[in-house]
Amino acid sequence: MKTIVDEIAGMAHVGEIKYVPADFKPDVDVRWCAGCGGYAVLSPVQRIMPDFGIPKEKIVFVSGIGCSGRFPYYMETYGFHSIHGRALPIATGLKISRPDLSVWVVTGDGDNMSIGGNHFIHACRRNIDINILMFNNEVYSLTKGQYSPTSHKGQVTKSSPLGVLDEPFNPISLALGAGATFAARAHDKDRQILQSLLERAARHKGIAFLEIYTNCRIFNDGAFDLYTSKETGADNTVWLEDGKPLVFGKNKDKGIRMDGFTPKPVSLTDGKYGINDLVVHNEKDSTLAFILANMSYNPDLPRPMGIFQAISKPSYDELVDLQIRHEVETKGEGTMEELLAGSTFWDVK
Amino acid sequence: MKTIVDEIAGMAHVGEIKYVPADFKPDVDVRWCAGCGGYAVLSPVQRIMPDFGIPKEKIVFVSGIGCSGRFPYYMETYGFHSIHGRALPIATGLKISRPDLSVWVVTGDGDNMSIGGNHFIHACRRNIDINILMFNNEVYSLTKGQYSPTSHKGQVTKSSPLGVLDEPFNPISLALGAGATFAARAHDKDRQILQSLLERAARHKGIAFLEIYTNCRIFNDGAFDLYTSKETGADNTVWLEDGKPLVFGKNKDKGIRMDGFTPKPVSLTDGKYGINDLVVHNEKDSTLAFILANMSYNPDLPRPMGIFQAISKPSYDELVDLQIRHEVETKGEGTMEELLAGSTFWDVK
Amino acid sequence: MDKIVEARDEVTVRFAGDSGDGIQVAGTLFSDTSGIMGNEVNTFPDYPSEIRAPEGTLYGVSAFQIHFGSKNINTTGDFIDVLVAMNASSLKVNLGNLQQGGIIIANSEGFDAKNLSLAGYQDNPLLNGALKEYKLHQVDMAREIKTELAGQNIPPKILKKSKNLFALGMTYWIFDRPLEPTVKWINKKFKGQDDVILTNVKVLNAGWKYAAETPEFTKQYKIEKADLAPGRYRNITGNHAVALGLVAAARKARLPLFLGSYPITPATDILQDISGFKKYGVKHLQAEDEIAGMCSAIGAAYGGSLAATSTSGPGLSLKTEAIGLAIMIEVPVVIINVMRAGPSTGMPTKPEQSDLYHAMFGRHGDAPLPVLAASSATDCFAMTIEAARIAVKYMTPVILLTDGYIGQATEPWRIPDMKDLPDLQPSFVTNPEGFAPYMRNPETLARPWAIPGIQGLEHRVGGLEKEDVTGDVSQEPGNHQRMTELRRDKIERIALDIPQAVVEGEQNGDVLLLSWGSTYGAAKTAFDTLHRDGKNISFLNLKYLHPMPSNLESILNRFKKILIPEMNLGQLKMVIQAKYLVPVDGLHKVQGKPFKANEIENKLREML
Amino acid sequence: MDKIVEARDEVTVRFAGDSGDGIQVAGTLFSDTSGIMGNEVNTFPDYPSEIRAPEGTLYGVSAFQIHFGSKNINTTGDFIDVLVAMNASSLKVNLGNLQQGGIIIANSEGFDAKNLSLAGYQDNPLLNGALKEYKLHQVDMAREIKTELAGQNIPPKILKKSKNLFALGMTYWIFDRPLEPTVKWINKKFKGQDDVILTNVKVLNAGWKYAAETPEFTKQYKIEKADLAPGRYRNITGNHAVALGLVAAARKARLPLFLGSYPITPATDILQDISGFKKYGVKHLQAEDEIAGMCSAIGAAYGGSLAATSTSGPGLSLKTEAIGLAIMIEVPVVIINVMRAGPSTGMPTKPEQSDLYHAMFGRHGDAPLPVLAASSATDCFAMTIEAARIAVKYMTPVILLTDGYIGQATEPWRIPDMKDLPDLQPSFVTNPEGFAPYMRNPETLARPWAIPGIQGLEHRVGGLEKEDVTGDVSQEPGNHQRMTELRRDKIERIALDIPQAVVEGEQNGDVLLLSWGSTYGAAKTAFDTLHRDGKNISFLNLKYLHPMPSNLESILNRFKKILIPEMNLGQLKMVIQAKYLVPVDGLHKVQGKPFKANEIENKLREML
Ligand SMILES: Cc1ncc(C[n+]2csc(CCOP(=O)(O)OP(=O)(O)O)c2C)c(N)n1
Ligand SMILES: Cc1ncc(C[n+]2csc(CCOP(=O)(O)OP(=O)(O)O)c2C)c(N)n1
Ligand code: SF4
Ligand code: SF4
Ligand SMILES: [Mg+2]
Ligand SMILES: [Mg+2]
Repeated sequence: MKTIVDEIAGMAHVGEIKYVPADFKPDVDVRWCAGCGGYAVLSPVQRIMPDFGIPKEKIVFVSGIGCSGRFPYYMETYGFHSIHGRALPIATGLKISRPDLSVWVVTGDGDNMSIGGNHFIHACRRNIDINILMFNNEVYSLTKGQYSPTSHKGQVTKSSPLGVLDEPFNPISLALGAGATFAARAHDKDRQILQSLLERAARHKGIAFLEIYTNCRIFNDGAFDLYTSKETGADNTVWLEDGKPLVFGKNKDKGIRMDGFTPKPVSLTDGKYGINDLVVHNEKDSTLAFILANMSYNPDLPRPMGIFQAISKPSYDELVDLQIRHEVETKGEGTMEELLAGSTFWDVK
Repeated sequence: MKTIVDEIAGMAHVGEIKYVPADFKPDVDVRWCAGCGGYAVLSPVQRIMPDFGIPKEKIVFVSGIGCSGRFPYYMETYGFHSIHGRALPIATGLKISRPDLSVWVVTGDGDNMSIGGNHFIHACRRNIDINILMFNNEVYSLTKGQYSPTSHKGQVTKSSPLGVLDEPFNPISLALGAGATFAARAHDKDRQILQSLLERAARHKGIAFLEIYTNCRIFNDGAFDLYTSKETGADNTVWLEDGKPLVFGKNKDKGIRMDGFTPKPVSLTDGKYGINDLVVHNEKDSTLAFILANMSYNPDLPRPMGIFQAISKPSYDELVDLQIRHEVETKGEGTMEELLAGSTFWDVK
Repeated sequence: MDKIVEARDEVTVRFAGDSGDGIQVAGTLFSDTSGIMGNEVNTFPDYPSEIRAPEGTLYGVSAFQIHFGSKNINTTGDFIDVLVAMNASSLKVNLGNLQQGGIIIANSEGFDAKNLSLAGYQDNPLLNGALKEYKLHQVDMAREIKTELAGQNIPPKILKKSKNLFALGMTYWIFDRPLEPTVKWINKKFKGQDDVILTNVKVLNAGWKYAAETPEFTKQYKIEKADLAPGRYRNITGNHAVALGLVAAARKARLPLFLGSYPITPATDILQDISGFKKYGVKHLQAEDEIAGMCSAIGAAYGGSLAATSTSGPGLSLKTEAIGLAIMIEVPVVIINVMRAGPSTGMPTKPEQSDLYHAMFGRHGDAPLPVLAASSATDCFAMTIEAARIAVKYMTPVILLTDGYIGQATEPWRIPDMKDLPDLQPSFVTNPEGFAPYMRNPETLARPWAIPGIQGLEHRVGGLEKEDVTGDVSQEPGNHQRMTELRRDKIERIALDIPQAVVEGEQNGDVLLLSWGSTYGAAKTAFDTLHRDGKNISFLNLKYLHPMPSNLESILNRFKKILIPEMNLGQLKMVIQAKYLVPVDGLHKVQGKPFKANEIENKLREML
Repeated sequence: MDKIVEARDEVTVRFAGDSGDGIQVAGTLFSDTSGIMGNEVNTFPDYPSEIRAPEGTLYGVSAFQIHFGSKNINTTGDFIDVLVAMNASSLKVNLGNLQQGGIIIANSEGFDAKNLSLAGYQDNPLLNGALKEYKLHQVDMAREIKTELAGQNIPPKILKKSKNLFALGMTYWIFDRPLEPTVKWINKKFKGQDDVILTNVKVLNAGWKYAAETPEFTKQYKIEKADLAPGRYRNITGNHAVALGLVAAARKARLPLFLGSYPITPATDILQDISGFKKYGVKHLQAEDEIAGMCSAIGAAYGGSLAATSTSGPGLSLKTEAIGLAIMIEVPVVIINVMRAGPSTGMPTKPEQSDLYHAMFGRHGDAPLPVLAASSATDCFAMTIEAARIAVKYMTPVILLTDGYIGQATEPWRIPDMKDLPDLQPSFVTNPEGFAPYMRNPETLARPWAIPGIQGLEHRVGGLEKEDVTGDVSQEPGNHQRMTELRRDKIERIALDIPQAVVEGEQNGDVLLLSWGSTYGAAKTAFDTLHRDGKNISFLNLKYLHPMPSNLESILNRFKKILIPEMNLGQLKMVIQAKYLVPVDGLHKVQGKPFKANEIENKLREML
């Protein structure tokens, strides 16, 4: 049976689909604090939207609660500002029932890793075709500064005046451990790369998890300076590029070499090692992805940024449609009559 | 202030602490189906209990809902049969407030990985000193046979008559990705090893996650035969032993070799490779742990069993006590008077 | 020899035995046959809560009860006329409900030393005269089958498995039922295994023959056809009826169907049925938990599906916060709650009606929603469609309450013609002209359903309070008051769009018996009895618990006394008192068992 | 020049400005000083819901209101006598509440073109006579400060930051308050930064001096001491009072304290306070979500701690299922719910009383628990201890309702002596002799608290229904009925263990004004006014919502009319009608703002 929704999903876009970033800016004033990292994510998202040639009405941004949760109000598409931690299951129901839509989830380190943790790992496991943008500012901002599951040990916040005792999550490791097919990390200071990663995430079929270090000016200012500042950034991060050796440092003079299974930083200038001794990144090698994710919180090593893993598997929503199509093709579309009658019935005259 | 609970926690055990396994068997009849894998876990647990010299009254078994959830009724200790998926947060509150107790959680693949998934990853992250025994039968048994997050793709169950579409969790990978310090896998057919792993888990300080393949005779019979049967087991599993090379096969004639980051099965008889070419297991190498966990669901490779990782970090409950002690030592125990008065007060005559 | 034939207008038969004895199959076949014979039928399966309890134990007893007749049948029968007991424990557990002088068919083989001790019998009740007030027939079924099938050596496994058919055959003789429907079923079930088919059919006949030829069986009972409306019939449980109702409702609304659920006893059937409906284009998600189940339904509803979630008590509790979101963003979601005995895990396999409070009031904030209740297995179909109708027309989540009793009980159901079902009117908008996400339909107060995919309707919704009409986030004090009242008024208006309450019996007088949900059956039966006795009594069954029918207040005020029997400690009683300020008498049974008609009847006699 | 001094028995001052203007600090200092001067004080902070809204915007206005006097003060003041407006938006937003002829102190610098347009003023209200009904004082504070501190060049940052002290100084002159307490605070706060201290003190004095020397300031107001019970006092918010109450209760019970919570506005303060109490031996868990918060509390309670969880609406909804478990296993947990405006996310920073339904009825199954409500900031301390007393004595979870208003409002609080607080009696057992986990205390019906660590008491508890006395899992029908009734009776008996309801004014008559929770302040004020006018009216404040005081029914029956003002659509009204079958008039304000006394007063005048 053709449903009303089939008809709507099938509607042709009137006019040519040709957007400029401004088309994705609703005329509301953005209510993030001046200097919030959120702005640095919002604009590239608006900038890349036109590239996909997807009509606005086919795009939905779903968010949870947190400063990040306001994101949908700032996108001139369909938007759903849901409840704390539940953006993913809502987006999942939406995507399964409406595979024609491009579904994005914008969330925070608390929203996605604390209260929403279960939905996150299950979304990764199912490989549902949703793009997750996680604003990681390592704090609960909307509630004015408590620690989050990504806050570092010892961090002093309003709810940890004596220092956090918990080990933080490594979001990339968690995503990979849960089976995510695409996992990447970016930060709010390098628009260039952030934009390219947003593109890759958007084009990935299946779950695409993008962790974005997003500075909170008010409650955790400078949390990522070591990795993002002009002075220290280059020496403390290594950008992962598919097929390229892991080189880092201000003057690209350092690299990562594997010593057994242990990644070690080496100098490329002291003559001991050369480019060819370094690990070459491979987005399709899920073991390497684990190794790189795992090195994230090792203070002696630069923090990997970029795409840890990008492998393709059929997405859950695809499989649902496939299973239905297969059933209908093999058994024929079911009629209500046979469904209601069941296997044993009789007639009363 | 010394509390009533301090007094109780401080009570000396009357008489010598000398138990036999029978002391841990309450006189109730076990209500699992004949032939349920649960029995194969229950008896070794009862068998090892005496070894720790912990008085019965200091031991608590907490469970969720599921066939596995009945476990506490079968242990002559304190027991708490809680609600679906919540055994861990309950055990966490108990352990933080009562570090003097030995706290065990018995759960299932649905209880722990589906509804309880968030609590599971957070317990791993916090490294709270709890032993988790997860009965993995790759099905929801108590509710009579629906698929679970560990059911394999295509599995036909009452709620997946056309086959499961989800990718299953790899529980060990998930645990490691969440930061578990101890993660191991056993099955119900090898009592010997199961018992030794139970011992190791029990003695581990911090979170100890033990996944146990437990056959459900009624709703998923034989799910693990490939790994557990006399005929096929040895060729399809490799037991991880610290410091030992990964050898497997009925006649110990095969091994695992690393080709880059990719584990490959090799023959030890065709002259190409010898023992020294094989990966040597190291419980302390968390990168290796990831590699081995990741190889679990690769059909060309034997399934690793045993301890993937066992590293020591201070447990959350320890840190809580430490922080309190440090505060009291540096600032002195607080008096109610100063607490109630706060910083600004005045007197009315 | 010839035997007496006695006519009866209703009879209750109960098959009881070990989980392994095929009791549920025998019972289902008996009720199918009775349906096919044109009787009214009402059945209830009674499983042990353990998956596979040890053989012969008291807590391992499985039973299936069939109440059928030529007259209107609304319960599974207060007392048993014929008890088939395959072993000692099944006799012990069920004897209490056997009629004075009722018939016992005991499988003597199941009364050996082991079985007796497991049942806690000192000596054998079949031999020590303990059962002399009853008509006891003991048969060693295994032996009878062996002799009957002498020659062909039947493997003991088949032997054990076919005993239920022997017992069934005997009951067929007693109630003069045809064997064909069962033979048909056997042929279908064991298609390809001709020897198995042959054996089973032989065993079935053997049972019939045994009763026919054994002199102790002196009497046959004849139960005439009930006068049922002509049409095609089937037996159906409440849970199956809900699943079918969801699919039918989606068709009538021309919407795709989405179910987001997590398994839970006794609601799991619904999820399982739907998961098998792929060829009807139905989509579903077995979610990671109930919260995700509800949230995925919200997402699907936002996308334009007829969205539903099915659960029981503990799951409903978990959905609480998400239901509040659905109320706030005003999307339709059908929430089916199959009530079980609480609180907490309670008694999962036993029915109760104690989730009414939670359905009505269980949300933070002023967050009203419609609450409906189904009265019987077959009523579940109609009420599911009704819940969907209200949900899509008023853009609101709706809770439909059923329970573990009607959810698993079966009744013959007259299969409806899709043409005769109401058309559902989703309030979609497609025209951007003057669109605003919270501009309401003046009649229903529903906001428009503006789903993604429609060009020019791009907008944002969410859980924060929003401005009337525009839907923009707003904290303006007057707006919050207005929106809170609008959300309330929208639900209360539904009272104008539901059937008026109907009183059976006197339109005013001494006692009004008010039932809701599954208490309908027992209450109706009790009412019929007393009314036939000419008592001044009236009866009203309430299916709409919030809002309630607009004529209810005036009805309540016309009676001196009101009795509400409930499987809880007085939840509807409390709501009715709060709304209408009339005192209500309660009858509260919280035992994990439905009311017996005579329990209600006795209470009414006290009051009259 | 000399100025008139006018005596007043109560005054309301409101500081308003940009989030960055240090409004909250100024307000807090003013109220501390007033407390120290022996006035009764009631204050309320009014933050914007955005963290840092853009400067000068209407939605970025931050305010702090102080109502103080020589008489009994129960509200934060209906209308403002003195409004300090640091910019145009803060004037725009607050003018509506200013008294006829009230005083405005406007920082003219905050009324430049940019600020005016952000506030949506066409032209400057300070100049166009729009404010002529008020006493307007405009001051360019920055300029005044500069001239005052001429010579020493103060960095603009300090300048901007110290303006609030200048304004504070002015108000101190107007109300003739001493500067010392503030000077003391400055010294403590900026310890070590002498220059900052010096500047700030100078600025404070400058403000005082400016008012003293400016001729337009013709009048000073004198507010006498209130007659307060002698003792040591401090200002405290409801949230802080709850945190202190928990620690005090644990001491009086000789139990360790455990709090398992998840941050949520407006309850987060409680978690934050507790997280800083390590040196008092307090333990807590910032859980991954509210479910874990509640469950960890259950685990700690099972282990013998005084366990608590703190949350607000959405969090309470999430705790629903776990609360049911606590009811079933019968362990004490104190659940503090700081109510905010719902449903769903609603208006998180605004107060409401709409979680009463959920607290009373929001659980599957028949699952009653005690529900208490605190009436004021200081009452939160006493009621927290009371909740703990009931929880440990009756082995039950208890819900204490407060709200975002009293949670954040401050009052002077007479610091109690620990000796004067009630001792709590946990019902621990330690003797295995005849122990059974569900053997009840015949008086309280509480089961014994048998915690791990006690040799010989090893036993199992859980969410399944259990046998009376033994606590073994049981599905026996009669047992479930008995246990369900026992769980109900245990809670209802608490009615005998709580204070009787007290009626102020006539003991019977025309109208009974019934308040609960934070409506107490406005209701009491309205009652006092009308009672002083000799109206036939009575007042009752209800702190025990379930069970209710045993004398309530007879009281309610003594009045012709009953009015319940609530910040919801009539939740207590409905409960009272259900329980006592008396009609109740409701006054329903759901605007995210507390009642004004005069709103209730007007309603009462209508009714009289
Ligand atoms: C059920 C529920 N619990 C708690 C809250 C309060 N709350 C709102 S946002 C938030 C955390 C936000 O942290 P994060 O996700 O990191 O977002 P950020 O504000 O840092 O961007 C919390 C605890 C809520 N709104 N709902
Ligand atoms: C809140 C809630 N949801 C659902 C259920 C129903 N339920 C009980 S056990 C279970 C799954 C059990 O699966 P698993 O954890 O694998 O245990 P098993 O029975 O297989 O040992 C479910 C869904 C419940 N009791 N409570
Ligand atoms: S509080 Fe932090 S995260 Fe939130 S808007 Fe401000 S800067 Fe951004
Ligand atoms: S159903 Fe399966 S898991 Fe449950 S007791 Fe029986 S065999 Fe064990
Ligand atoms: Mg954050
Ligand atoms: Mg399982």
